[in-house]
Amino acid sequence: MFSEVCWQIGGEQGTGLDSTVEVFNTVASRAGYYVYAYKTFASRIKGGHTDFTTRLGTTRVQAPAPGVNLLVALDQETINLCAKNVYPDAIVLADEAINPTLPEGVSAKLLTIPFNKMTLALGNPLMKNNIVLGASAAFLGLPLEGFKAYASGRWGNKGEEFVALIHTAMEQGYAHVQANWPDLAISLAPADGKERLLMIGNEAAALGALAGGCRMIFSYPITPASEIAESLVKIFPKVGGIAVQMEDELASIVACVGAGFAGARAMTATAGPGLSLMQEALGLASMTETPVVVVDTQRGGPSTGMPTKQEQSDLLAMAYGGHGDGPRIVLAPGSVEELVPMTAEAFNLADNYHCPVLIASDLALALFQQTVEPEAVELAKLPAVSRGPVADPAALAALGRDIFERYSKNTNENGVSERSMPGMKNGQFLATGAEHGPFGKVWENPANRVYMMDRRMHRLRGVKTEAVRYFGPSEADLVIVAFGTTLGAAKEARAEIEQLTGKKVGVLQIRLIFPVPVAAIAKYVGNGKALVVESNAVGQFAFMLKGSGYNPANLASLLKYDGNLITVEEIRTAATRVLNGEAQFMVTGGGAGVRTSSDPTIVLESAKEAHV
Amino acid sequence: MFSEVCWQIGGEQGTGLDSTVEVFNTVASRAGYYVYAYKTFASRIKGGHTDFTTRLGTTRVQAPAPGVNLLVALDQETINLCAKNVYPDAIVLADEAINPTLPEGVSAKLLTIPFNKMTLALGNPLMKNNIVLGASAAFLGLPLEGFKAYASGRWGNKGEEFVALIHTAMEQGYAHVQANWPDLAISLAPADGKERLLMIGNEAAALGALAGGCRMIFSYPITPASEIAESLVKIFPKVGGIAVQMEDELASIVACVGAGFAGARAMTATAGPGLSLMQEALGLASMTETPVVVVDTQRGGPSTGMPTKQEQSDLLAMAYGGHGDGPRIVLAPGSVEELVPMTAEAFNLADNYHCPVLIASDLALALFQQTVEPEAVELAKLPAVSRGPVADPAALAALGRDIFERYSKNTNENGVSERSMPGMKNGQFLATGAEHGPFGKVWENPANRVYMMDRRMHRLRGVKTEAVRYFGPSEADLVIVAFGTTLGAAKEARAEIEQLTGKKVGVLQIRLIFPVPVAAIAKYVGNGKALVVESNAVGQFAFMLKGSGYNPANLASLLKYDGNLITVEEIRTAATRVLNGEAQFMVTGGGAGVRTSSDPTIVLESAKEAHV
Amino acid sequence: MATMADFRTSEKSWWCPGCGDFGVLAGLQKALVELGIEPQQVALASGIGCSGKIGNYINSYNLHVVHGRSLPAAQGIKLANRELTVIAAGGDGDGFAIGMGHYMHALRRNVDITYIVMDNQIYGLTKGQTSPTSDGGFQTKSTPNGNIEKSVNQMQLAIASGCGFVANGFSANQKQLVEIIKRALQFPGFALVNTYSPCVTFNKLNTFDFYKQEIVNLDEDPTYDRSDRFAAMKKLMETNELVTGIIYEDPNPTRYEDKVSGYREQGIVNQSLEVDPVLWAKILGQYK
Amino acid sequence: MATMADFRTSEKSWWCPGCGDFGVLAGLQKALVELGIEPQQVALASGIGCSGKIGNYINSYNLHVVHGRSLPAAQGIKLANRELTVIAAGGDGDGFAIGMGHYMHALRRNVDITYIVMDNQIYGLTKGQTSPTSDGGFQTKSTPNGNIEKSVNQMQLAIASGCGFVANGFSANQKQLVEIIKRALQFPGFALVNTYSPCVTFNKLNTFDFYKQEIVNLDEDPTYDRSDRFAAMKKLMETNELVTGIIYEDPNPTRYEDKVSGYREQGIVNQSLEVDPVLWAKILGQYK
Ligand SMILES: Cc1ncc(C[n+]2csc(CCOP(=O)(O)OP(=O)(O)O)c2C)c(N)n1
Ligand SMILES: Cc1ncc(C[n+]2csc(CCOP(=O)(O)OP(=O)(O)O)c2C)c(N)n1
Ligand code: SF4
Ligand code: SF4
Ligand SMILES: [Mg+2]
Ligand SMILES: [Mg+2]
Repeated sequence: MFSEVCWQIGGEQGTGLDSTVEVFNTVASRAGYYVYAYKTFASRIKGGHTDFTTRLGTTRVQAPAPGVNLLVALDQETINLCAKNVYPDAIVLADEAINPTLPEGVSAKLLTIPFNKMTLALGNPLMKNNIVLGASAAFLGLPLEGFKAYASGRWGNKGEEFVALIHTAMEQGYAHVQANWPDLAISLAPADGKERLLMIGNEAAALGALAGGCRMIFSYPITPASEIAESLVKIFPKVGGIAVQMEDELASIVACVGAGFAGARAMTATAGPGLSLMQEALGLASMTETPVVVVDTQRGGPSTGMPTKQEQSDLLAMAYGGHGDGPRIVLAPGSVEELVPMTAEAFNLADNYHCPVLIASDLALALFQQTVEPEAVELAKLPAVSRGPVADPAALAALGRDIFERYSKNTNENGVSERSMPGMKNGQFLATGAEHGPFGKVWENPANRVYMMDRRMHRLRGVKTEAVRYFGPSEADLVIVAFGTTLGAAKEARAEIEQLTGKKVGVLQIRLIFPVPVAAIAKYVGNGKALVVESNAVGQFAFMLKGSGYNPANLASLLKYDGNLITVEEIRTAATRVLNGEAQFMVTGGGAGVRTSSDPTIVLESAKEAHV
Repeated sequence: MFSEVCWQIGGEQGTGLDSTVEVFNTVASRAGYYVYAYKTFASRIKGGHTDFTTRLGTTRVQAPAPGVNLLVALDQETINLCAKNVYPDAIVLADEAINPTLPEGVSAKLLTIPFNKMTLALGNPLMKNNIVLGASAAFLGLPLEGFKAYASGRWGNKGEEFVALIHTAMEQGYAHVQANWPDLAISLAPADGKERLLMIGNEAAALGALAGGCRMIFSYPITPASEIAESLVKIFPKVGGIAVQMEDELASIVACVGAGFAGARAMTATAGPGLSLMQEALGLASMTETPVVVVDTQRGGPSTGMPTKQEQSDLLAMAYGGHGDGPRIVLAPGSVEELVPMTAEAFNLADNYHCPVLIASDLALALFQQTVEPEAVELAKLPAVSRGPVADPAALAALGRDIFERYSKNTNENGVSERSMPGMKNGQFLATGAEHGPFGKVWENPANRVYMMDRRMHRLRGVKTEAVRYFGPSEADLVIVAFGTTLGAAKEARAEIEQLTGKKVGVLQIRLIFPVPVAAIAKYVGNGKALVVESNAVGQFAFMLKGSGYNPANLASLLKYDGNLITVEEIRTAATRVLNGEAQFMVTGGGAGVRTSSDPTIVLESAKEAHV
Repeated sequence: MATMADFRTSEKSWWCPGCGDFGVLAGLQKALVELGIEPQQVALASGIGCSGKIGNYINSYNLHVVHGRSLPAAQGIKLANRELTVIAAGGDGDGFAIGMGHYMHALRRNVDITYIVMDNQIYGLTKGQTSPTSDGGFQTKSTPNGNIEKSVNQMQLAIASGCGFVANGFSANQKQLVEIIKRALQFPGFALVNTYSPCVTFNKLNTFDFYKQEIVNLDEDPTYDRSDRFAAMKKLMETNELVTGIIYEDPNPTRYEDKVSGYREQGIVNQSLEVDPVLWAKILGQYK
Repeated sequence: MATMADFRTSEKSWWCPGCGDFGVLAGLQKALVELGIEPQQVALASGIGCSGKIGNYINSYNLHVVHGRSLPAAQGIKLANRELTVIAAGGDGDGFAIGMGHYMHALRRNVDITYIVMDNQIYGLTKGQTSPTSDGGFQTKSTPNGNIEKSVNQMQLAIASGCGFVANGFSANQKQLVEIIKRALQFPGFALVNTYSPCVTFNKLNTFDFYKQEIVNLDEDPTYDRSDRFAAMKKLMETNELVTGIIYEDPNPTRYEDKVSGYREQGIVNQSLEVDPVLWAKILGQYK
C-alpha cells in the first residue's frame, strides 16, 4: 500500500496526451487524492517528445516525485528519456508495436500491451489513449467507474455511441492488465474521498482576479500566461466585465493604466518578453500613482529563451527593470492554491498603495495542475475588496473646481493620498508621467521633486501584507528561503533534511519579493544559515537581499537554470552541504547533480591596474 | 586677478539665449580658457525661465561653480531664482527696463543697462543678446575682437550689413560698461592661448562612434540624446554611413541587432523611456551574442519624469532590466572628453564580447559644453578598431556547408567563439533569441542550456577595460566613488576635503558600471571608507555593489535626485561627515543641504508577524 | 451648464505664442461646452509632444501617458466607464510614428472614443525632427538633406481600415473645427479628428499661410456626400489630404461596446465588485 | 549554382504535418535556386510564431528576432550590407498585431527587402487565438463568442502606403508562389509577399479547401493590369483580399537606398572602418 504513487506518460506532442492526462488527473482528484502534475513539452504544436507526470497522494504532494511507479511509454524515445527516473521496481508499460527496450541499468519491469492493435480493432485512433487510461487505472487501483463517468460527462454531447466506444476502450485496457498481470498492482492507499479542486495556476489567478474585483483584462497571448485571459474571457461576460486581446503588451499595460485611472480593477498577464515591453508604462503607473496588476508567468529567458521551461529569472526586471526610480510591489505565490487569494489581494494592494503590483508566478505554477482545497477558495475567506484612499464625493463637491489635490501631502499612514475618479464632480486632475506638483500639474521644482520621489518610494516601506511565511522550528540551524514553485520542494525536503542531519531546519516562504522583507528574513534566519533556492542563473533574489543590506556571510545559494523543476533531492543535498559547512554557492541541473560553484553574482573578477 | 570666473545669464526660454551662450563659450574657449557650462531649462520650447552658467578657468574646471561672478538678468525672475547663488561681491547686470530689485540678503552690486532701449535703437530685436555679450566681455576682460570674429564667421552668410550690426551691438555693450563702470572689471588671469575644443557630450559620443568604426545609427529623437544622431546624420554621408530616424525605439534597437548581425558597427542613442522599450531586444542581442552599442543619456525618471533634468537612475535598468539573465556591459564616462575614446571602445568591447554594450551618459554630460583637450581626441590615440573573434573565410570554405558552429565550445580566453557574417561562404547559421545549441539551432536540452547560459554570462567576468581610475593618495581614509557628471565635482572636492579634515582622500572613478568591478573598488578603498555619490533616489550603484558582495559596513552614500547637479560643496560636506563618523547615508538637494537619511534601499521595514 | 471657463485650468499654457495647438484646445473646449458636457464627465488621454500637453490646459480628467500610447489609454478608460466622454489626443509623431500600431488597431477595434491629432508635420517638443507626416524633401534636424520617406496618409489609412468617422480640421478655422469635434464626440464608435495645427517655431514649410492657401474646405462643396467611403478616399487622394471638414461619416455606425458579450450599459466602475456566491460555486464546479 | 539541397538545413521541421508553411518554405527555396542566389548571400530575419521558425529550416544567414520585429531587423541587415538578398518573414500576428507599426513604416521607408507573410488568420504557436486577420465572428480561444473586430486588410494598407510591390500567394499553389517570390526578390524596393498559409491545427475555417474555393487567381485574368494602383485597390476590395498573384507592381520603382545621401554601392560592412585624418581634422575644426 503506497500513500503516494507517481504515474508518467510520454509520447509525441499533439497526439492528445494533454487531455488524456487531464482526464487522469481529474478522476484521481475526484477519487479524493491530492494531485501534483507536471510536464515536459516544447514550443511546437505537433511532434517532438512530450511527457506528463502526475504524483498522487493521500496527503498533499507539492513537488516533483523522487521516482516514477508507472511509466506509460507510447514510443521508444519516452523510454530513453524517462526510464532513468523510474523506481527500481516500477512498471514501464509500452506499446507492443514499438518493440520497446529498456536502457541498460534500468531494473524496472517492462510490460507491453498491444495498444495499437487494440485501437485498430476499435476503429478509432482516438481510443488509444482511453485504453491507456483503463490500463493505468487497473495498475494503480483507480476506479474505472470514475473514468467512465468523466467520459460520459465530458463527451456526452458527442453522442452515446462515441461515449460507449470510449467506455469500451477503457474497459479493454483495464481488463487487459487485470487479466495479464493480476499480481502487479501498485496499490495506492484509499483516499479520504473529499471533494477537492484541481486547477492550473493560471486558472487560479483568473479566479483570484474575479474574487478580487477585477473586471477587465487587457493582454496579448503568450506562453505560459495565455490561460489567464482565456479563463477570464469566459467568466467576464457573466459579471459585465471585459477581456480584450490587445495588439501587443505595450497597449495592454497602458490600457490597464487607463482603466485603473478610470477606477476599474484591471489587469494584464504576460511572460518575460511582455514584461520587458511593459517597463516604460509600469513607470507611468508608478509616477501617476495608478493601481494596476500584472501577472508575470516567468519562463526561461532572456529574449525568447525557453518558452516552455521553468525559470524564475524576471525578479530583477519586475522590481528594478524600468528606467528611473519608481515604486512597484512584487508578490510571489507559493502554490496554485495561493494564487487565488494572492491575486485577489494584489488588487487591494494596488488600490491601497497606488502603484503597480506584479505577481511573480512561474511556468510550473502557471501551467501545471495542483490540488486546491475548497476551504482555501471559499469566497468569504478571500480578501475582501478594499478600495484604498478614494476622495469623498461630498468633500469634493464642497471644494469647488480645479483645486482637488490629487497628490496632496495629506496622506494616510501609508503615505498615500486620496484619488478621484472620472465622473466625480470637482475631482478633475492631471495624471502625468512627468514630475508634477500636488495638483498633478507638471512641476520640476527641486524641493517638490524630492517630496514627490520620497512620497512615491517610501510607501513601499510599510506595505501591509504577509511578507513571509515560516514553516519549521524556531531557531533553526538552516532556513531554506524559497518562493514560487520551489517552495513545495523546499517544504517536502525540510523533514528529510532534519532526519538526515539531526539539525533544525526551517523553510521561509517569500511572499513579498519587493520591497525585500529583509528584517523578516533576518529574524527567521537568526543565527542560522540561509539557503536561498531559486530557478535562475545569477541568484537574483539573493542579489536583491544582499543589495538591500542583508549580511552576505551566512547566505548560501542553490540555483537551477536548466529549465527543469528543482527537486526535493536537490534541496536536500544542497542543504546538507551547507549544514556540513561544505559549500556556500551551488548549482544543479543540466544532467549533473548539485555542485559547488563560485558566487553567481556577475562581477568583474579582476580590474586592470588602474593608474593612480 | 581671478584664475577662474563664473558667468551666468537668465531670461525667457526661446529668446535665443542658447546661441548667445554658445557664442560666449566658444569665444572664451578660443581665447584659451577652460570651459564648463551648464543650464537650467524646461521641457518647453518658448517661455518659462531658463538660465545658463559658464565657468571659465585657466586650468581645467569640471563642476558647477561655487558661486557666480557676473549674473546677467534679462528678467526679474532670473534675479529671484539666481541671485542667491552669486558671490557677495558679484555683479548682477540687469536690464533697466525691468526695474530690477535684488532679493533681501544678497550683497551683490546690482547694475542696470538699458538693453531694451539700446536694442530698439539698433532696430533689430536680435541685437539685444549681442549687446549683452559685449557688456559681458567688458566686465570679464574677454577680447571683444574674439566675439566680433566669431560673428563674422558664423553669420557672414547673412550679409555684411547684418554682421556689421552685430558688431555695433557688441561694441555698444562693451563701451557702455567701460564708460560707466571702469573700475568694476572682474579680471580673469590671461589664458595660455592654446587651441582647445569645446563640445557637448552628445557630440563627443558621435565623434567617438565615428572613430570607433560605427557607420550606422538607428534612433528615435528624445531629450537629451537627439544630438548624437543629429551629429551623425551630418557626418555619415562623408563616410558612406547612414543615420536612420526609425519609427520608435523598439525598431531602433532591433535594426541595430540586424546591422550587428550583418557585421556592421551600429548604435542607437536614447534616454530612459527608450531604454525601457529596448529591454526585450537587448535580451535578443545577449542571446544571439550580437554586438550592439546603446548610449543612454540618463535624465530624471521614471516615465516621462523630468526630461530636462539631471539624473543617473537607469543603472539598474541598464544592467538588469531585461527579463531573464543575459550579458550586458555598462560603461560610464566621467567627462565629455572621455566620451570620445569610450564610445569608440564600446564598439571594440561589443565586437570582442559579443554582447550589448551600454554607455551610461547623463543629461549634464550629454548636453552641456566642456573643454576637450586636442590630445585626447587625436585619431591615433583613440582605441584602434578590434573586430574580435571572426571566422576565417578560408577555414569556413574548407568546412563544407551547414556545419559552422557559431556557438562553438572552442572559445577564446574571454569565452567567446568566432562569428561569421552574411556573405561568408559556408558561414550560414541561425541566430535566435530562443535557447540554442552550438550551431544556433533551437535546443532546450538541459545540459546545453547550462552550458549556454554559463557561456554567455561568464564572459563578463573577464572584460578587459579600464574598469576604474583612481585619483588620490594610496591608503586613503576616504574614497569617493563617482561616475558620470558627478566625477568632476568629486575630483574638485578631493583636495578641499583633505585640506579641511587633514585626512587622505581619494576619488575612484567607476568607468565600468557592470559587471561591477567589486575587487578593484575594494582594493582602492582598502581599510578606508567609501562614499558613493550618485544622482538617484535609491542608491542604485551602491545597491549593485552590495548585491555583488561588497561589504556594506564601510559604504556611505550621498544621493541627489532633485534634478540639479551635485556640487563640490555637497560632496565636501558629505565627505567630512563620513570622515567624522557623523553619517553614513545622506541626501542633498531640493533646496535643503546635505542631510542624514536612512538607508535608501527600498525594503519592507517591518514584516507582519508570520505564522509559524 | 459648464462654460468655457469651467473647461480652463489655472495652468498657463506652455506652448509657443501662435502655436496651432491653442486653436485645437479652444475648439475642443467650445465643442464640449456646446454639447453641454460637464468637466467631470470628460476623460482625456494624451501622448507626449507639445500637443500632448493639451491635457494640462483643459479642466477634465486627464491622463498624460507615455509617448505614442494615448489610444490604448483612452480605450482602457472608455471600456472601464462607458458613461464618460473619452478623448485621445496627441501629435503626428506620437500618433503615427511610435503610436502607429495602436492607431491601426484602434481604428479597427472601434471603441467609442474621439481621437484628436494635432498634426504639424514635425516633431515639436524634441525641437524639429522629421515626422511621419512631414513632406518629402523637407529639411529638418534629422534630415538635413531632405526627407526621403513617403509621408503617412493617416486619413486614407483610417478609411481603408473601416473607420466610421474621419474628419480633418484646421486650427485657424474655429467654426468648422468646433462643429467637427461636436459631431465626432457624438459619433458612436471611433472618430478621427485630424487637425492641421501649425508649429510656428520649427515648421517653416507647413505654416498657417500654407494651409490657408492649400486647403480645400468641404463645407464649401454642397455636393460632397460624406456617407460615401469611396468618394472620401478619392477626395483624400486628390487633395493629398489637404482637405478639411467631415470627410466620411458612416450612416450606420456600430461600436465595439455593443458587440462585447455580457457587457452592460452601466460603466464597469459603477458596478458592484461583489461576486455572486452561486456564480462562484458554479465556476469552481468546473475544477472539480 | 546552389540547388534545393543547398538551401535545406539538417533540422527537421517542427511544423505540424500539412501546415501551410511547408509550401511557403519550399517556394522560397525554389525561388532562390531559380534566381541563382547562393545561400551565403541570403539573410533572413523572422519573427516569433510557427511561421517565424522558417529561418530554422533554410540554409541561409538567419536572424530569429523577437515577436513582431522582423522588419526592423531586416532593414538593419540590408542597410548594413546592401549586397545581400534580404528577406523578412513571419506570421499575421507577428506582422500585423505587435508588428503593425513597423509594417506601416517599412512600407513607406521602402528599403529593398522582401517581406513574406505566412497568413493563417490565427495565432498558431500560442495555440489558437484570434489574429488581426481573423474573420469577423471567428470563434477562438480568445474570442469564444466570436471575433468582434474588423480584420486588417494588409494588402490594401500596402497599396495605400505607396508600396511598390504587392503580391499574394497561396501555399498550395507552388508554381505561382515561386514566380511571385522570384519577382519580389528582384524588385528594387520593399516587396510584400503575403501568402495564405493555412494552419491545419487551429484554423478550421480558413482551410486549404476554403482558400481553393474562394481565391481569385489573377494569373487567370489576362486583362488585369498590375501596374495600375487604383485597379489593384479595387480588386483587393472586391475580392476581400482573397486574390492571388502580383496585385501591384510599380513600373517605375525607387528604393530608399538610392536616396540616402553619401550612401555607397558597396555594402557598409565591406568598407574600411578607418577614418581619414583630413576628415577627422575637419570635423574637429567645428568644435574649435
Ligand atoms: C519613448 C519615447 N521616445 C521619445 C520621446 C521623445 N519625444 C517627446 S515628444 C516626441 C515627438 C513629438 O512630436 P509630435 O508627436 O508630432 O508632437 P509635437 O511636439 O509636434 O506636438 C518625441 C520623439 C519620448 N518622450 N518617449
Ligand atoms: C512580446 C511577445 N509577446 C507574445 C509572444 C507570444 N507569441 C509567440 S508567437 C505569437 C503569435 C503567433 O501568431 P502568428 O504571428 O500569426 O504566427 P503563427 O504561429 O500563426 O505562424 C505570440 C503572441 C512573444 N513571443 N513575444
Ligand atoms: S514648438 Fe511648435 S508645436 Fe511646440 S509649442 Fe512651439 S509652435 Fe507649438
Ligand atoms: S499550429 Fe498551425 S501554423 Fe503552427 S505548425 Fe501547426 S499547422 Fe502550422
Ligand atoms: Mg508634431
Ligand atoms: Mg498566424
